[in-house]
Amino acid sequence: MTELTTPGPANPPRSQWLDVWDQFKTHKGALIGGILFMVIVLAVYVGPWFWTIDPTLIDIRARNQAPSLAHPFGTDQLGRDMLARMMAGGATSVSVGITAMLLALFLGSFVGVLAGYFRRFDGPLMRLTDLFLALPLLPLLLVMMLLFREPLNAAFGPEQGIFILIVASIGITSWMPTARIVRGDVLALKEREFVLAARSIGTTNSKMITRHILPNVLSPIMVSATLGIATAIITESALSFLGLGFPPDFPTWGRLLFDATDYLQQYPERVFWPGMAISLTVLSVNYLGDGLRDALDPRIRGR
Amino acid sequence: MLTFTVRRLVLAVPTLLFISLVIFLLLELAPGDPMAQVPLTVPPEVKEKMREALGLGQPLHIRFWKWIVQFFWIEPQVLIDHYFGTGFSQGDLRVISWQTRSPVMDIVIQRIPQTLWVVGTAYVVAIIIALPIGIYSAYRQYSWFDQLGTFVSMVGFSVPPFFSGVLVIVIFSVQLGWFPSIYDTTHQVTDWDSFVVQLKQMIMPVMVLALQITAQLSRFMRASMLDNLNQDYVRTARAKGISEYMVVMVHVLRNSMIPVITVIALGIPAIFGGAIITEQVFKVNGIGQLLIGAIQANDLPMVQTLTFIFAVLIVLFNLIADVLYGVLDPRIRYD
Amino acid sequence: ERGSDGNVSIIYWQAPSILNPYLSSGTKDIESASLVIEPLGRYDETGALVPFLAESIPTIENGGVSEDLTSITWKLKEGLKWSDGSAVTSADVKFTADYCMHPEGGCAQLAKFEGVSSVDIVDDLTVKVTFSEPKPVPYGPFMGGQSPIIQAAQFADCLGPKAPECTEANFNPIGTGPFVVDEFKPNDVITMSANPNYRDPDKPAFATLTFKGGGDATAAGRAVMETGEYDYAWNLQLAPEVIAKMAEAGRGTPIAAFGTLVERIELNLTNPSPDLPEGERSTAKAPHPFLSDLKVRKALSMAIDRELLVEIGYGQAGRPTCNVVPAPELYASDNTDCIGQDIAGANALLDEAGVVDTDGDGIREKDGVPLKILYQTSTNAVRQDFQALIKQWWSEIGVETELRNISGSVFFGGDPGSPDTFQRFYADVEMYANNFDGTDPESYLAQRTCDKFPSPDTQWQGENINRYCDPAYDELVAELGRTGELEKRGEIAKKLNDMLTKDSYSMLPLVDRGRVSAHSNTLGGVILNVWDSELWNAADWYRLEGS
Amino acid sequence: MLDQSIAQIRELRVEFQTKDGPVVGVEDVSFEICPGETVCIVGESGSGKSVSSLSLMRLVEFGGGEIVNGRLLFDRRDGGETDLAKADQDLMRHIRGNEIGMIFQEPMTALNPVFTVGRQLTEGLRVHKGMSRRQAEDRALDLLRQVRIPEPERRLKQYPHELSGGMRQRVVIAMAMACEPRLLIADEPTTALDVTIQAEILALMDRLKRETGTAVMFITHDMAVVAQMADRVVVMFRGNKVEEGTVEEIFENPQHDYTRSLLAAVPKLGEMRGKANPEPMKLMGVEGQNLQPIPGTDDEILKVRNLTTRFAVKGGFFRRTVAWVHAVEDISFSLNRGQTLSLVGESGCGKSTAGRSILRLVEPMSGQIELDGVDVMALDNPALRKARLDMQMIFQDPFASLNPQMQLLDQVAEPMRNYGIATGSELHDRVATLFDRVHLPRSFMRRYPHEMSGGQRQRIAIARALALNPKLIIADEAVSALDVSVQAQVLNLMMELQADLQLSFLFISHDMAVVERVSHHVGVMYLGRIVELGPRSRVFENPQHPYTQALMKAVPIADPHKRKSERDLNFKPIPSPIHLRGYRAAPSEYREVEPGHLILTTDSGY
Ligand SMILES: Nc1ncnc2c1ncn2[C@@H]1O[C@H](COP(=O)(O)OP(=O)(O)OP(=O)(O)O)[C@@H](O)[C@H]1O
Ligand SMILES: Nc1ncnc2c1ncn2[C@@H]1O[C@H](COP(=O)(O)OP(=O)(O)OP(=O)(O)O)[C@@H](O)[C@H]1O
Ligand SMILES: [Mg+2]
Ligand SMILES: [Mg+2]
Repeated sequence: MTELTTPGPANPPRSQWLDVWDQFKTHKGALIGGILFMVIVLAVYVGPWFWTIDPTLIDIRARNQAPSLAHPFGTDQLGRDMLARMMAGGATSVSVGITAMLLALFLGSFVGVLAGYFRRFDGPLMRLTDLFLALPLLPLLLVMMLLFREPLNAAFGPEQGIFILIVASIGITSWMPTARIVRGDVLALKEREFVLAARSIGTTNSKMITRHILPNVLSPIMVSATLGIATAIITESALSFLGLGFPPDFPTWGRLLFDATDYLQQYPERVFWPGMAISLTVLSVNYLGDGLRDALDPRIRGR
Repeated sequence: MLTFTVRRLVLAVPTLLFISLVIFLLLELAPGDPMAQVPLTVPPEVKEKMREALGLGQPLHIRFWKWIVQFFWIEPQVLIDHYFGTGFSQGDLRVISWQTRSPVMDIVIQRIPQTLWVVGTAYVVAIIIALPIGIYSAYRQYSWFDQLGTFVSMVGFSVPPFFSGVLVIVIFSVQLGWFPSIYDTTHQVTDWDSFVVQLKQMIMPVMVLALQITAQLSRFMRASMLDNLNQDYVRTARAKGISEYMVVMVHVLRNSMIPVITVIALGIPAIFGGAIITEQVFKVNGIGQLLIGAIQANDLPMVQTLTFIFAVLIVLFNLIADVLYGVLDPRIRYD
Repeated sequence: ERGSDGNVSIIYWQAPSILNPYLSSGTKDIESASLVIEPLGRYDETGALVPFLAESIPTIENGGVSEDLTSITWKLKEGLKWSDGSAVTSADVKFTADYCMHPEGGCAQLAKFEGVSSVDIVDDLTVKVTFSEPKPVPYGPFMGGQSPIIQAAQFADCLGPKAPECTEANFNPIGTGPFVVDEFKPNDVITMSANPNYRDPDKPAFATLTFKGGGDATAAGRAVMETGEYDYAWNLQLAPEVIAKMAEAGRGTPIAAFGTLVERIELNLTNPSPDLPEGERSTAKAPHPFLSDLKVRKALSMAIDRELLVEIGYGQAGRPTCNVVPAPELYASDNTDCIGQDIAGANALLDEAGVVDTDGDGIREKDGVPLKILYQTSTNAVRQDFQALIKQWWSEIGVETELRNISGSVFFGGDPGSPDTFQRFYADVEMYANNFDGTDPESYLAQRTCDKFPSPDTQWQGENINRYCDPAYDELVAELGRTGELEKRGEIAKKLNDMLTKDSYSMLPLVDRGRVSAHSNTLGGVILNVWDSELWNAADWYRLEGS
Repeated sequence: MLDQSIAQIRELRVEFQTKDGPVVGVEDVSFEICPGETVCIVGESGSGKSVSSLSLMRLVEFGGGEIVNGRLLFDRRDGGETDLAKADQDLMRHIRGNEIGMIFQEPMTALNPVFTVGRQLTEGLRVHKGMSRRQAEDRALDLLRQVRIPEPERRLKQYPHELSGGMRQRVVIAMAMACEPRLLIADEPTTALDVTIQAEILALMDRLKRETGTAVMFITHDMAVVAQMADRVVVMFRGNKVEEGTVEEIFENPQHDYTRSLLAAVPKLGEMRGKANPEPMKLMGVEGQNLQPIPGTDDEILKVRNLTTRFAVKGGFFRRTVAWVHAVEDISFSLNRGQTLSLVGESGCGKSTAGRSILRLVEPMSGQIELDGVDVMALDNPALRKARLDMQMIFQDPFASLNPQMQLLDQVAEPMRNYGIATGSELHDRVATLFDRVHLPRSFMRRYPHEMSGGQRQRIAIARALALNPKLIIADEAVSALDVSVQAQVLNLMMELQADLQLSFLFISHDMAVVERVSHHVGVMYLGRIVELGPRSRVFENPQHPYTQALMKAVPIADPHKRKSERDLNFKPIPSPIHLRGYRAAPSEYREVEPGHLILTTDSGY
């Protein structure tokens, strides 16, 4: 005889994040990407604890050495250890990537949510977004560099100062796509009945945004986030190339790569390391983003 | 539709004015000096003289006004004169570059051909490559082709052009000697042989640029195709007994192209803006190189004009993309 | 034979933006223009004067320069023609002077005409330049690449404020040089062809010339030495090993020559401390707490290994120097005592001076002020390598160094509002390179007199960067101005040089920077000249046989 | 009978590969369809109806399904019998559209939005019949006439979004009929449509079937539709066929338990005839049901007078208001404590807007709303928020009205948190009690909406509405999206709550049968106005307004003997509610035909 009562769903109740993790695990690329990214992050931040050579230490007798036990990645034209420089550079690049992304993300989500949620902010905020889109990145960066470098240097010291500046300039010039996407999603969400339902049970606007809107736009935000890290790292390296980024004595992957392209034929490994590091990071982060998007999208997760 | 377009056009005017003011102020506020490249052997008094000759002594608002007039009133007249042989702009002061002491616009116009040749071709090539890749990747989601496409496009996305550019130069120019490493902007295409020469010198910069654009576009195309492949109308089309090729290439593609086309349209200002790094690497000397050169030399009129042209293009293509969206998608009609 | 050797191509990694040296002082502009317009005389590769448009170089001996040193009379060669076929006359020469000396013109080469009171036409081929006071070296106007003769007819309407508007003339000047401009694309490329009216009927050997600009030194070097696309590449500021590697490819040869450009460290003799009120900071009112001590300065110099600096930064294109005036021979001091590095000696010197580490933090103190140095320079890879090295050496003598670099456009920009200009010198030491124009160092040495301090009163303009002030020095400079005899001038100049360097250590010359260019192995006749335009003898270039 | 069947499905088993392993879509189904016959497949959602039909078209493969077992014998037009399960896609392409036509559920999405109707209609013709463009267009025009679309010439050049839902569905039907297929598969062709349009479409299909002799495989979950259409019925339950027979057999003598419970759950129009008060439905397999009628009270809790809500249409260069959508126009009614007032009407007539206006979720333009003595229209924002304590809403789509990212516990607790009514363990207890109230196990509290079935989700929505102990609940199509059996359960639950808690419901629905079951009073809306208002029994038994009468006629009745024919039906399309600025809507005036039974006398637009 057939059972007439409806059985409950097969899987037991469980936390949403476990679900996300389950879905994430099935995405092989994302898993590898995630692990790789973790390894890179560990290497650049924790690495210096184990590889204690000072990246700025000049050992003039050991110039331009090929990889060896003493210098696994070789040395540069002043005899500085490339491994140490790669780690120091990575710490900067990855920090720039992550912080610039966070800043862009924050700005983008903030503007996007405000514009999407509050009708009266929509027009002005979207015009603002247009304005920023129309402002060409390069001159803007340049001007910011020139304008704020000094006060920041004075307030935070030269390295922190320029770091803040670069992060801010990358962040400020790259939040617009996120804002647009988030706005679009919020506009669509606002039409969903659960928002109306929440309003009818007396949810205030701020609660509405934090409880209902934000969690539901998380997935596009996360994707922007992973893309943002990659773009920020690449933008930083492009800035170094144009001579607008960190000062030359301050290693970043972009700078190391740029400096090494002159020596492409003599010491190809010097190009290889930073080039590899940038590509790997971007790749891993992109795969991570792909996986996260799938994992965070309830439509896909629900399948 | 028409009202929408006109409305947006009219609204664009204050936006542009505001943008121009912001650009102007930003650049004016930036420290740095057009005299910085003058050798130290030139005495300061002489430098001061030169600075005055550039009109740097005047107050800000006067210069802004002057620039606005020159840009919006005189330059268009020059253009008209150029095409119709009239004499409206006779004797008017045009926007003069500090670096070359010649009208900014003339140089910009001079640079446009090579920029379009290289960056434009790259864009076209990228589109031609990216769309099929995106379509096929989506149709065969998670197949090895899709995986490979994803991987390659992400690598393409992650390699900075100053690296890939130098790499291809070392391989193809230095080691193999196939292509020139320096772009010859004076080269004229007159016959088949010279066309081959042009092709040769374009291949490397175009490929380096196209790699990046392809990477992004194909991802877009794939996502858009995926969205549409699961739609109900696809099932309806199949139920009609239409061949799979027609289903994908007619029904799905047409719908998927709508967002992609606007993305492509929004990318067009970047063509005119040039590809700064790639131009630099291959010495294409297009608009991008002009801009970075002007920035380095603190050639304010040039930087202002270029950035503003760029802003105009972005605003314009934003509008075009919106209108296009309405044209392509019958559901969206602005009124 | 003229035009028999086809095309020659030149690449400059800085692109020329104008072909009128009077409106631009950029080397790229002056040198590209030198193919088209020529001065009356040039300096050759040894720094000697050779006549170009002039019949001969006027001197006191041949009567061209007046005994009282207040005038010089130039005589043009006969039969000279502009490229448009018209004759070159003394009116053109006078016009050139009028053009540059116009009060509203903003002429970039005005300094060349300093002290000129009048330029008079004596006859069709003769002009006389009169100075308001005696000029021992009267070869400023019309001499060298910066001061070529322009055609009066072409520039007649371009005087004063109208100068920048004459785009056609500025981009395509009619000249007497071996080539004429076919097309000028600013900041990109110039195409030229042989001047049909060039004075030597057999020259130039090349029918056409391509002058490409832009990119970077690496690419330029590569294009000449590795791929062979270009025949001549200018100023390859590259790491020595990169150049060596390129030369291995066998298509081109790097060539080097030395001028007067000296990379140096300036020691601030005034106190740049931000604690001082504005107006006293980095001015004569506040002497530097420890750099005002000669022994400290000397110790800093002794700690530097200049040979290593050269090896790393310049290779073939540099040599260690202890002089601000390293050339020409007549003026160059034989001072070499700073070359060898002596850390121990420097430490001993400081100990002896009582500048010792009193609080055990590894940094010496003088009168309680720790030797912490802010070391600034412009942003440039080689300079940052230098900074890193020197910081390390100084740390070995108990001096702590903070490094800082500033974008060149700000550092050298001279903006009185910016705190970062090299003149303002809000740092303890700074590094840059400087040289003098032509072969005579008089005005260059005169920059270090007491009255040339940059200060708030002068809007921070002034050339005495390190605020060195010695009445004896000022006196000697004045004497140099009164001396016409070459031997004597040389002696005084050497003395002045030594006062600045080995006597006072107020500045630490590091490297005598030469210039490296490269030419294709098939290009003959290249003679690298650092005293004038590198392309000064392009008329003599030719294609080598068998290639 | 077997040898003349046009299609036979034998032991069909279809599986889907998902990440949790294979899912069986259809377990074991066999039936056949004869020429000229309509076979209805019924069963609740997820029972495998669509999968069976898609298998027959071999379209399941594109959705990731696989026919693992069974045969699909199809009698080709040229006489040969083919096993479609083994046919290759080339052959299938020839059969699809040509010999088997298919109509899909969602007319809104079944058409490609970027091609004109004409283009989509002619496509199949040109592929299968090798027609030229002209010929195909002529034929398309013919087809559009056959399905009785007004102005067929114009339609050809229009895009799908320019047509109404009913017209779109007609286009889809025309498309499926284009090549005169021998078998027509209709997968819930009317579920998304209004009753009036549904009636027309059903009649249309019936006529076409008769005229062309096509066999029809009709998929639906609506027993009333089955009664209208079917010759034979196949009942499916969780991937299996549980019963098969002629309509009469199935309706009059159902064998299987499931069929019986299904039939019991269907509210039949006219069932409540003669009863003054609503009473819960008798359900199969539920013990100890309280089937007492619910009388309610006479104590007025909600009074609405002259409520008008309009939406501005902006346009022109300055984006000024150029016109108004008159969504709700001058409606008045009142509702008593413990009673239910239903608003019925076609899609777009303003039911939802009326409901939302009362809660002031959309701002009304004018009118009075009085809730238990409180003048809702006069409240400022904080006071309004307070007032919403007394009135709550349940929305149509149980999935859309729950936040997919929140646990059920939090969703139900949210209103109490918002008003700070309870915290900590008290809150938890109250939520648990609410779960009990709506008959959900407490263990569900930590689940997410996507882990629940549709009926369970709607219970959560009800629990959430109950959390604040409201006096009034506005149920906006609260059961429309649910399967009949689930719908019956939810309706019963609502009535139970009403009886226990003296709740008042404003019940919004387009389903006349449901409305008849639950309401004390009924208001029929048309184009923003209430055209007829009165006690349920009077309005249903004695409809006076012509629109109400037409509506009643359109409702399919779950009785195979009461079929309707196309001729009975004659609906005008609803006129546009958009009027230019400056248009003055006339006030609504009513005539009392019986005590409390009002009829609109002024122009309603019908
Ligand atoms: N693409 C798919 N992937 C996985 N499972 C599927 C897929 N399509 C259908 N199913 C499963 O097959 C079963 C039958 O689905 P089917 O669509 O035939 O139901 P139905 O009877 O048509 O329901 P409804 O009335 O809701 O349309 C369901 O359990 C469903 O979950
Ligand atoms: N936010 C809005 N802006 C503009 N017009 C609207 C808005 N909401 C509803 N309308 C219009 O108001 C009219 C009534 O809509 P409403 O949603 O109340 O109808 P309904 O009777 O609930 O229909 P359904 O049964 O389809 O839900 C429709 O014409 C609709 O297009
Ligand atoms: Mg179905
Ligand atoms: Mg509704």
